[in-house]
Amino acid sequence: MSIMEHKEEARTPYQQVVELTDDTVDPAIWGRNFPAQYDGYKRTVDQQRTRYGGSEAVPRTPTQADPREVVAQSRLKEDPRLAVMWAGYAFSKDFREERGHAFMLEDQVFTERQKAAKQPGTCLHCHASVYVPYKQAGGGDLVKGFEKLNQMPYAEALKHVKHPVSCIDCHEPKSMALRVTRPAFIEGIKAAKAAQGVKDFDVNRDATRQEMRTFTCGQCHVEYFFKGKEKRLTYPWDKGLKVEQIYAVYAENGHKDWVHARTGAKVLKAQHPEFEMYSQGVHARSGVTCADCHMPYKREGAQKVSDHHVRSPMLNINRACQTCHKWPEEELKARVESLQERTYLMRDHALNALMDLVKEVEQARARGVTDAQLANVHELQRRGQFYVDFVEAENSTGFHAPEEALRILGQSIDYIRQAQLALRDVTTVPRAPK
Amino acid sequence: MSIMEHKEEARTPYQQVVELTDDTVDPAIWGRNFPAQYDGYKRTVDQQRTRYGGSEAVPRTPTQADPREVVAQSRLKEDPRLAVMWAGYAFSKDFREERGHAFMLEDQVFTERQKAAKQPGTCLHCHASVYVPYKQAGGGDLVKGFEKLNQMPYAEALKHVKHPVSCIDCHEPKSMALRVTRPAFIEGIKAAKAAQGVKDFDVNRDATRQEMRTFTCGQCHVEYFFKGKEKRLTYPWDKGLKVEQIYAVYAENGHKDWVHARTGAKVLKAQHPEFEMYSQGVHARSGVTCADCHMPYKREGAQKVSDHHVRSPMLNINRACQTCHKWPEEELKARVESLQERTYLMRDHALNALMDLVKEVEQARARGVTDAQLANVHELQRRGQFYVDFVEAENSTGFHAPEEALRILGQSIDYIRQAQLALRDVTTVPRAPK
Amino acid sequence: MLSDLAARLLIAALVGIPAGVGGYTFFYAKGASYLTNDPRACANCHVMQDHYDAWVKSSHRAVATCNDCHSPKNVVAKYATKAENGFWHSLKFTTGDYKNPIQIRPHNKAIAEHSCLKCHQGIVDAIAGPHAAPAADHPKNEEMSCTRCHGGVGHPLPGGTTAGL
Ligand code: HEC
Ligand code: HEC
Ligand code: HEC
Ligand code: HEC
Ligand code: HEC
Ligand code: HEC
Ligand code: HEC
Ligand code: HEC
Ligand code: HEC
Ligand code: HEC
Ligand code: HEC
Ligand code: HEC
Ligand code: HEC
Ligand code: HEC
Ligand SMILES: [Ca+2]
Ligand SMILES: [Ca+2]
Repeated sequence: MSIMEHKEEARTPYQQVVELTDDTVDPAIWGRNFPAQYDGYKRTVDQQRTRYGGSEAVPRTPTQADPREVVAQSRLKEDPRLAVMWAGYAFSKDFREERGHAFMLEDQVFTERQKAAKQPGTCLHCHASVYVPYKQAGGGDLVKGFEKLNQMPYAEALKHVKHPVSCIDCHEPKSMALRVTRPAFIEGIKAAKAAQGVKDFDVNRDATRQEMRTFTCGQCHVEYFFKGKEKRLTYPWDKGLKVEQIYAVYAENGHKDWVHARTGAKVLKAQHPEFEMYSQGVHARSGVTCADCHMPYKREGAQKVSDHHVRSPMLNINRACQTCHKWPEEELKARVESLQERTYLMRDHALNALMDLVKEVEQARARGVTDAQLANVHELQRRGQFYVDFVEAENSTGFHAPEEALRILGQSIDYIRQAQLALRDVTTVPRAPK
Repeated sequence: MSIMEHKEEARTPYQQVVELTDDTVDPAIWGRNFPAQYDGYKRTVDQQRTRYGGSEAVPRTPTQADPREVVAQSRLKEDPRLAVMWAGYAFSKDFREERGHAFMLEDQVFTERQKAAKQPGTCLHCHASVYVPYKQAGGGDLVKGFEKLNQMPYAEALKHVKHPVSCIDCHEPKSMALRVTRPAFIEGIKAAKAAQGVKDFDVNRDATRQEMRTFTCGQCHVEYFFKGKEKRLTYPWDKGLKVEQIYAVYAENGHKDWVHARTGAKVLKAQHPEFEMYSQGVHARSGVTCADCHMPYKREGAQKVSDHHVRSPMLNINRACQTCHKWPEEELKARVESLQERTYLMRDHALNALMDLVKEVEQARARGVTDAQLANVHELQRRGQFYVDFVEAENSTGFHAPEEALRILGQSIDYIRQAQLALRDVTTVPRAPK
Repeated sequence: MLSDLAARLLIAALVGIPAGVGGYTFFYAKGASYLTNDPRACANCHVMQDHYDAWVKSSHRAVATCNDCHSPKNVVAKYATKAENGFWHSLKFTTGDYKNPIQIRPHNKAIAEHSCLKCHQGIVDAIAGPHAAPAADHPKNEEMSCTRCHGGVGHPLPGGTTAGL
């Protein structure tokens, strides 16, 4: 390609081939105006493993019920302790390593967890391009549509969607500006900001472009629960984003995800709190955003574009890290892995403690110890288990906030071991958690 | 000062006023050739507190036995749990916040710990300018002199020294090049390098200048013990610098510092492992040295000199940090403190667990439980207590290696709580430590 | 109230007259070198030496001098800035009253940021806009900072650290 053409390109960053409206869901259409970004977007089908992330392509023979020919590896097989932690809950039936965005819809549809329990339409909020479907179902009102689909059974709501997350979920079609389209995040971040004293925060009005490079991801990569019989998707951020603040919300509203099959404790499931964990780390403090590492700029001819092949930065260290850190790739990889190893080691200590506790409580109940007598034990398990699951569910194996992850695991160990002590002398009053 | 002089200076770095020999101990004499460095050196008498470091000047009425008019605050008063951890050991009588180098000799001479127990001449290795005294006592042989003074009672050895650490302890008088003068470090680092596969490491021959900017400090800011009846000062690095590797050395040689007065466990005292902890952190990994942060360059006219006012970088953030981190001072301070707060919080969890254990074991022994039955409990206390003390004794409150400090504290909590469990069912076999 | 530019022009005029310590220094220390584009001229002051040494090792050594990044394109503003910096730096150099390591003032940081576009406009068109245009729907669509990721291009920092925001 000649210099002249470079200059040509340079002057007009892109050709308006088709007109995009606020109802254009199909990414292929957007792709005609933005081929570079669309190409990257499509590559999220790639599967490659890193030491602790990425994902492994595991072939399977398709069935009537589940036509997928390839899935990601089972985390339950990799670590059987997880099934013990989740005993009695759908997650103990099927839990896999997450993979690229291209799979989000099918993986949700076909997970065994769908059979293990009736799921609501709410699930789709984070697994499909719901912006237009919500608007339509709500007669133009996004939030109304959100509430409507939440209350449908999953199978029925499913009929309303066609695509995984798509361009329109993150971009305003005229200016291509970033935007947040997810009601649960709009409400959640408003509550979180309020907790910091920022009144009436409207993310699409008040967030800086820099913040939007993180918030677009925070729409889904967060801890959540279904509120009330309306199954309203809710992010538990009224008191803040830290694990103890989130736990305090559940303590107040008495929410439980299930009753542990072997201990009888009313326990909670933590889910992908990437945004919450990242927020406690030095990168967030330094204004580094999700997109900086997961969608780094890449050269396309005379232009720089955001790499829409969203994936593990460990597969793209040169662009994801080396502009800011002038260390050799091998060294950066080693730094990440040494942080992850520490997290993994402490996760091991916490899960082992939990295995001890579950076994002992099960035996105690067999001996006839009553749930009333186990009140302290149950509360300590509920907290300690939520803490370790919070780090386990966070998908960077500690990298997003290494010190925070280790702090949480250290406390988890303390609470779980204290639960074992409380089991031995039902009289001891456990130390007030910090 | 006018520009004319600036240019003047630039040409002549310093005047040779007096000739310095390898026997010139008095820093005042060196100071005539290097006034800027000497001025800084003298300023180590300053006492100022930071959130977790520095030191507070506490006035006291001098006595015959202890003429000091000002000391640093008592850490035992600040946190009474320390006296419980060290019950039966000299440290439970007197333990103060450390202060500037100018005080190292008098603080060692007058600490109550001297009365609480007979101390050997070995102590002086790190509290006085011993390079020339060692040479003289050894008839020219540094190591012979070292061995001689080690075996003297403290009071007798004291007669051989006059100054706190001085220029000659770190500098070769002709070239002013850095050098290591401490036998225990020369032997210790050799063992540590051997553990990494580096054979026959001679620090003064093989270390890079960059390494020397750390090793000169590592001569003293390290964990140590007195070996055999020769009281030879030894750094337990045969297996490496990590806490578990150091503990393994003590496990092998069966070393104990004292028997815990309330539990009967044969326990260990960890002491200022700054060098060991720092070595596990991201700064060490990035080639940042002790001197970079604690002796940053400062402009004296046209010259750049190393600030010999060795102190907390939190009192000197601009020079200590902003060369590399362009963040505002307030922000850098906040980053350090948030890392230290986490360390302090987990230290709290670990010490609380230890308080529970000590109380319980004491009661059990009162009930007649034998030391034989307590074997598991004692071993878990020995390890768990050494781990928490390792972080407590490390003087950066975790900053030198935040993730490592939290990892160690998390394991400490696990071991101490398991000791409580082992106490309840003396049959349980504790999990093999990782 | 004087506009920013007018104020700097005024100082520019001031330093023209060799009077007062600032002016004296300005000439003695080849403060006039502010008006040249030779990086060695900047290094006339030892306090600039570190940056000069780092620049010599930088990716821009062959392509951009100090002034390419530290003075605005507009000619009047360019000399105004140079004179103003020359004045302040001379004064502070003489009095020794400045932070060390030196910290860039917001005004000069902005100049450095904009200077990137003098040479790199083309390559960043796509990422800077269309949506980064002030008129864009997103009212808080601030300009993007280059130094956030490329802070070291002119003179890399020690330790491989990033320049920061
Ligand atoms: C400073 C760089 C950086 C930032 C900022 C960052 N991440 Fe990551 N992220 C990483 C690294 C490194 C990993 C570990 C990847 C691995 O183990 O292969 C990771 C892992 C992940 C994973 C799991 C990926 C996998 O391969 O399994 C997800 C999901 C994720 N991050 C989402 C986010 C979100 C959402 C944000 C913002 C709230 C964010 N990240 C911010 C660097 C970053
Ligand atoms: C609409 C919801 C949604 C949004 C918005 C979203 N993600 Fe995801 N993300 C998912 C889901 C669901 C998966 C898992 C898909 C699967 O496993 O089938 C996923 C997976 C990932 C992975 C794992 C890829 C791998 O190979 O393991 C990364 C990394 C990631 N997302 C980062 C991001 C970043 C960065 C952003 C913002 C730029 C973002 N996500 C925005 C829902 C979302
Ligand atoms: C708040 C957003 C959100 C909601 C609501 C949500 N998910 Fe996800 N889901 C994600 C993200 C982000 C990932 C990728 C990260 C991970 O797997 O931890 C994911 C991954 C998955 C995966 C692939 C990995 C695995 O767990 O096997 C499945 C299957 C899945 N979700 C099913 C569901 C189901 C079923 C529901 C409803 C009960 C649901 N999701 C609700 C955000 C969400
Ligand atoms: C999960 C969120 C997400 C999705 C889905 C997404 N983008 Fe983006 N996109 C981003 C982010 C983040 C940026 C960076 C914007 C910024 O820095 O202001 C971006 C930037 C862009 C830009 C500006 C130029 C550039 O590359 O930085 C274009 C054009 C674009 N995206 C097109 C698309 C198209 C076309 C699709 C669908 C095929 C799409 N995007 C899907 C998050 C997304
Ligand atoms: C936009 C700039 C930017 C990007 C991109 C970035 N970092 Fe960083 N990183 C920073 C800053 C700023 C710090 C804080 C320390 C400092 O001020 O230099 C930091 C700190 C770190 C640390 C030290 C934190 C610790 O806990 O030890 C590691 C390790 C690190 N980054 C690795 C990475 C890796 C790996 C990637 C890519 C996946 C990455 N960074 C991407 C700017 C960035
Ligand atoms: C990256 C900067 C950095 C490096 C490198 C570093 N330190 Fe520190 N050091 C600190 C900070 C910050 C503190 C905390 C000071 C405070 O809390 O006031 C500290 C605290 C200390 C303290 C306690 C000081 C006090 O005020 O009580 C000692 C002693 C110490 N360091 C010695 C060392 C030694 C020895 C090395 C090398 C083996 C080293 N440091 C390497 C930054 C550093
Ligand atoms: C000869 C032994 C020795 C050497 C060598 C040594 N130190 Fe120290 N250092 C000490 C002693 C002893 C103290 C405590 C003095 C006291 O409390 O009376 C101390 C105190 C300190 C403190 C605490 C100051 C305060 O205000 O709390 C810092 C910081 C420190 N040293 C850093 C260093 C650095 C950096 C180096 C190397 C450049 C170094 N030390 C070399 C023995 C040494
Ligand atoms: C391996 C070097 C080394 C040896 C040997 C050593 N010290 Fe220290 N000492 C230090 C350092 C470094 C500090 C400052 C850091 C700290 O206080 O943790 C210090 C601090 C002190 C302090 C001031 C703080 C406090 O603990 O109250 C006293 C007193 C002290 N030492 C006494 C002694 C005595 C008595 C001995 C011999 C039994 C001894 N030291 C042996 C290195 C050493
Ligand atoms: C605890 C160790 C220690 C002591 C004691 C010490 N210095 Fe230094 N000194 C250093 C270090 C570290 C450097 C940096 C050397 C380098 O970077 O190669 C240094 C550098 C110097 C330099 C080279 C120029 C400069 O400032 O970087 C001179 C001259 C100097 N010291 C003089 C003295 C004098 C005079 C004394 C006594 C009053 C003294 N030093 C005491 C550790 C020490
Ligand atoms: C000679 C260079 C240098 C000096 C001096 C220095 N640092 Fe750093 N710092 C680094 C490097 C390199 C990293 C690793 C991340 C990166 O590559 O940017 C880092 C990382 C950090 C981090 C992130 C680590 C984490 O665990 O979150 C903090 C915080 C930090 N430094 C604070 C400080 C403070 C405070 C000082 C002064 C007391 C200081 N640094 C002095 C080079 C330096
Ligand atoms: C007369 C001596 C001298 C000369 C010649 C000089 N500087 Fe400086 N410069 C200084 C001093 C002194 C400071 C610190 C002033 C402060 O911190 O406010 C400084 C600070 C700076 C700053 C950051 C502080 C600010 O004002 O934002 C920049 C950028 C800078 N100089 C660039 C240059 C460039 C480019 C040149 C050559 C065209 C140059 N300097 C020539 C003495 C000089
Ligand atoms: C006087 C013209 C000029 C100015 C001003 C300039 N650059 Fe450059 N820059 C170049 C040229 C020419 C190259 C080498 C050819 C290329 O890669 O475009 C280059 C290369 C680069 C590179 C690729 C090499 C590397 O270091 O990674 C980056 C990134 C860059 N410039 C960023 C910047 C930033 C950021 C600024 C402003 C702070 C800036 N440039 C100012 C001319 C300039
Ligand atoms: C979020 C981080 C980030 C920001 C902000 C950023 N860049 Fe970059 N830049 C990158 C990355 C990553 C690359 C490497 C792309 C590649 O290697 O394909 C790059 C590459 C470049 C290059 C070299 C392209 C080549 O290979 O020759 C230039 C020039 C450049 N950027 C200029 C700029 C300018 C000017 C700005 C501000 C308008 C800017 N950048 C803002 C991350 C960033
Ligand atoms: C390619 C662009 C570029 C070139 C060439 C360049 N600088 Fe800079 N300079 C910058 C940027 C960008 C900053 C702001 C750094 C920051 O704060 O992130 C800066 C900051 C500075 C500062 C303020 C202190 C600091 O480090 O922030 C000084 C002084 C300075 N430059 C001097 C010089 C001198 C002298 C030269 C020539 C020898 C030079 N610069 C060449 C881009 C450049
Ligand atoms: Ca994955
Ligand atoms: Ca101190």
